Amino acid sequence: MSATHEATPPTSELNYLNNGWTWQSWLLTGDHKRIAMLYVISITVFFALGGLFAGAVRLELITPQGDMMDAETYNKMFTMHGVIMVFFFLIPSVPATIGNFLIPIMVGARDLAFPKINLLSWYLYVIGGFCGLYAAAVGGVDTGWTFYTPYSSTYSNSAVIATAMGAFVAGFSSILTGLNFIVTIHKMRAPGMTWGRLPLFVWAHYATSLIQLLGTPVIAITLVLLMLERAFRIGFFDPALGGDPVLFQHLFWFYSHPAVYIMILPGMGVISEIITCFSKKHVFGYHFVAGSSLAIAILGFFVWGHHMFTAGQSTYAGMVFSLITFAVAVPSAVKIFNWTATMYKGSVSYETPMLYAMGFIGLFTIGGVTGVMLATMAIDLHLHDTYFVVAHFHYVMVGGMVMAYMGGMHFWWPKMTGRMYPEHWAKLSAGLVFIGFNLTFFPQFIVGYLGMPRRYHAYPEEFQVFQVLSTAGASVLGVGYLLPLIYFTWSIFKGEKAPPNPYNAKGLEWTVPSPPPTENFRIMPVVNEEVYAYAEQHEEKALV
Amino acid sequence: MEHHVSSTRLYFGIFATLMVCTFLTVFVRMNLGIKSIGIALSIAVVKATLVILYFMHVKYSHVLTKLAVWIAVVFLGILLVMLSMDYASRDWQYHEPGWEKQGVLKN
Amino acid sequence: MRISMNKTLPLLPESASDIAPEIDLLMLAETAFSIFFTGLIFLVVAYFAIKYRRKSEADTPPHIHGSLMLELAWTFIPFVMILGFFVWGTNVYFRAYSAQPNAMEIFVTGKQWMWKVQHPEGPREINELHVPVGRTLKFTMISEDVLHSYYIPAFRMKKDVLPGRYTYFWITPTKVGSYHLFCAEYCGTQHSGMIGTVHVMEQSEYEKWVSGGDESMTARGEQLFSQYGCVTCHLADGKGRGPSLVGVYNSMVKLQSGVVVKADESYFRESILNPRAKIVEKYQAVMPTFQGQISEEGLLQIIAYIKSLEKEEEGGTPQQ
Amino acid sequence: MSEHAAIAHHHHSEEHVAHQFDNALQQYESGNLGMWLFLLTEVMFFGGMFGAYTIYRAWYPEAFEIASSATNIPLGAFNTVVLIVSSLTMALAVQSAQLGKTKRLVWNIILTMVFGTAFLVVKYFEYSEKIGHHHFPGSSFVWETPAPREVQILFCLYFAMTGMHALHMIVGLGIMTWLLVNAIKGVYGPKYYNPVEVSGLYWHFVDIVWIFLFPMLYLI
Repeated sequence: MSATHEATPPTSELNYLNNGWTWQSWLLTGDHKRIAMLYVISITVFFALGGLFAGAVRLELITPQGDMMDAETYNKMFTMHGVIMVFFFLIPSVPATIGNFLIPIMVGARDLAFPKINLLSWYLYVIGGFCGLYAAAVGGVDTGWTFYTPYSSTYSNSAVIATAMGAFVAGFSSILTGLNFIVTIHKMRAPGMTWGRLPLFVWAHYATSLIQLLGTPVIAITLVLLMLERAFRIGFFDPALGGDPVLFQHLFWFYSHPAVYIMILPGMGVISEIITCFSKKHVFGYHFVAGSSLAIAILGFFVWGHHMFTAGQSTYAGMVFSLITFAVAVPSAVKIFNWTATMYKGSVSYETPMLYAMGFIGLFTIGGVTGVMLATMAIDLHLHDTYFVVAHFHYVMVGGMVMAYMGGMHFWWPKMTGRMYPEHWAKLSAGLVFIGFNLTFFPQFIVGYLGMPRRYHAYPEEFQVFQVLSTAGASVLGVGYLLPLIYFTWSIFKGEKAPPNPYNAKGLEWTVPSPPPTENFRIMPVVNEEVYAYAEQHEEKALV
Repeated sequence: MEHHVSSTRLYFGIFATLMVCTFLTVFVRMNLGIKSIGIALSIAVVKATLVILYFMHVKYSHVLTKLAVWIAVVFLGILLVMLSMDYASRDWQYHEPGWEKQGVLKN
Repeated sequence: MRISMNKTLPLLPESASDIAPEIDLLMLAETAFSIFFTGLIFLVVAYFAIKYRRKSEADTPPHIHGSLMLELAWTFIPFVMILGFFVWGTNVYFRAYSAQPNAMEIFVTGKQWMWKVQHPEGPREINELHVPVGRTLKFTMISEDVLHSYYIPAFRMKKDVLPGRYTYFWITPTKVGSYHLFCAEYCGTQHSGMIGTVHVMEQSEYEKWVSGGDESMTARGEQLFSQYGCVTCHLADGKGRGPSLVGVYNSMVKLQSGVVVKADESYFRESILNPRAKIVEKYQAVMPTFQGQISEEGLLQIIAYIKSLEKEEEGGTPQQ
Repeated sequence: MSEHAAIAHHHHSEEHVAHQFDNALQQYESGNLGMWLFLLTEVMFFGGMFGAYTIYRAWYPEAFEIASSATNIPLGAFNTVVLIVSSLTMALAVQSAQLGKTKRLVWNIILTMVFGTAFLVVKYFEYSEKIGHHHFPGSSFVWETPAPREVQILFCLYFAMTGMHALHMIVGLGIMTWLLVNAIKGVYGPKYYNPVEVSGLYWHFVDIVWIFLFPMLYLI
């Protein structure tokens, strides 16, 4: 089916991993694949750290009295959990790792358009991460990841500036990654790789990159103004200085709502790839799945005010935001319907990535429909800032994005490392994650509707049963996440050698060796078949 | 590479127009004493457009570049308009029914 | 103090206000809608996964590109359905946040980490709220420091309490009992301690409670009004250096700039703290600022007094 | 993928073409698009402050009018002229590179830097004047006539916006220095002038920001 196959070099030849062993060859590399691996390592560290903070929060909430740690420590724990998970794990998660690794290969290029800028993004991410760690080391920060003023700018006695600086610097890392992707996708596609032949993973990243470019600078300047207000009392948001605290919320959510789509769109791209591969079928409604990514990215900029229905925002503005929020639910639903339809008359097999993908569909659907509830202004009156909201966005972020990230890591692990992971352990961990996740977060929907506010260190006794269930689930979830860490590490050294295309999947990345050579292709590819041409593959086989 | 090279004359022509615009906007404010947001910002928009079209060569550029400029304008517009929407309509809902009939009180 | 709990259905909080059943009904409808769609997706995925499971590596699934009719159907049908929820939900929300006539007033001041309430009749309370059943209440709220949010789950109602600006909501309690009061907007270390109890009482009991003999807000406001010397300029006959305040509340005031504004609570607050922001037509900007001199509670008392000036004049000839 | 697979066409022999690109045209277009996307983010970066300005201007119209009369219009106008001249020399620098006139390129870069520096020097005097009058917001802020808090908000915006703009100018001067060194070495010519052009785009963008800041902070 492909001429590049014939040119596949023997595995003994150089690939991106064994091409140089020095520190410099990694830390000064321009190779997108090596940078992706640097990201994999660094975001895993932050994921573990964020997970530890979450663990502390969950342990504290077993009892209603707030007796494990004092209120200030608890507030710092959930703040650090939020800051680290949002800015240092979720936002870079899929784009900077799997996206970085695959986008040039998927479009048929030797590298991203600007390899040095790609490396710079990683360094910015690391510097931002160190700012965050510094903040944690000097006593932590207790503003909540949302940094609402005037608490953050005037009243808090914690390391607000260091944390905001961390998020600010990491923001530029995100901008530069998005910039690199858009230029690469526009200008560096292989001959024959038309827009209609781009994998949906690439489409999803294109939409994500647009948000990164247009949204991130707004939070960057907002954080700068916040830091100025805190450091020099240059007033922008504090009413004591003549400012409006609601303006901060507007500017914050102008980025941070679209940022939710930065977190979920790449995951949707991963799911599209996995479902088509393990159903052996062309994605149902390719153009609609691709278009819905763009629709989400653009509509996503019109909905930020739904975080402020009870914040003293005008009810009329709220009405507009609510309406568009309902509208943005539609393209997400379109994706779910199309994925489901892709399985129709397919040949479905249940390897680990597919388990994660099916888990994603279920959990993301729940996250989506509860989002529709919260978009309803009257219901938000009751549910805003309760555990219902916490459960909702964890269903989207963890049930959606983390499931997709895990699914994607399993799917492309053989490609990235040249080794197979142990399938039985992986299936076990996928099951644990699914069960543990639901046990952790489903009770929070109920306790939220009962009226328990979020960010509460101590709480009325009648909510305890739900919090205990949640903590129990979190421990299962924790085991589910630890297992892959262990068997992935094991597989690098002891795993079975992976063939170039272990799943008989379509796409340029499966035509190159595992792991790919430094410049990805020995012979630059020319694309002359449709995307996801699984049926053609079989016709070809039949002819042979 | 075949790329458009603008003539020196064109550059100086644009420069002269920009200067005239700057003079005009200052003249209106300082000599005529008119503080007008409309006039000042309209002149600024004209100047910015000239710089974008000619100094930044957008007039002779790829459609993608033109698209990028429009995206910048549109998304800046989204930010400003949707933001103002809240502030403009904030107090509408707090008026008790029938208050407007009470009329203007003369002190 | 025992908090009233919903015993028949422990998954729903107690429902004790006029909008609570409406929000519950809306929630019920959306839950049904959600279960239908989620269930549909789950079932179809499970069915396809089993029916079309891979039987051999040589399976040859057909090449299906998609279907325009299906795409249009599952784009527009869900959209129209959720539009219904939008209209319904927005309707209820507007009623909850819009002004209601003849409401009894409650003044709330939030500060780290307590809720202070003043009743016009005089009683003041901290982290508690006593209200009569069946009366429409108007909450006027302000914060002394950071953002807070006044949240009564049994009423299905919350509204952020901001520094520097009044926020309001209107609600009618419908059931006697004691309910949780929470701060829902994160406000610092003891955020989870900024809680209290709302006591909804029978009208007669409430009247007994409220006539505790404390001085009324209006009376306190009147004292402040003379203590800060407001009375020397704001003469009732309008001949003072400042405009008369009799009957001004809820009227339209013409400013020097020609703009006409509504004299509501926010207007009075701004005029006390930043007198030069809005100068009434035909008056000079001579009033000093009282920024930082009067507490938020004191401001509410003065405003209550100014509002009462209107009521006293009702029936009589308005002084102009 | 294809029986007619393309032959690898690395144009490593072609000067200045980085390894990931097929040819100079692809590199040129990528660089150009990259800079335009970066400017897109810059627009939104300043956009946040423009949003704050819009809101507070609508909230405190009188205070803003009083405060803007404290800004020095002649100095602001002078700086506007200086920046427009520097934009002209920058445009001429790009043209010189396109035409391969290295000497003219070097001189235009130098002129651009001179005018850019002049802008910053004037800005320095404006800042010291304001700080001398205690118009820098914060604890040292003094405003005699009415509504100091509201007036202070304008000065907060003034210093944040012009400060952020000045920071961009300083970065621009850094880029110009790098361009100058390469231009003297004779790196740029009709076949390779992309760095000059994209640096020019950045420089013009900073100019455009000032074109809006001038009326917003000085004139109205």
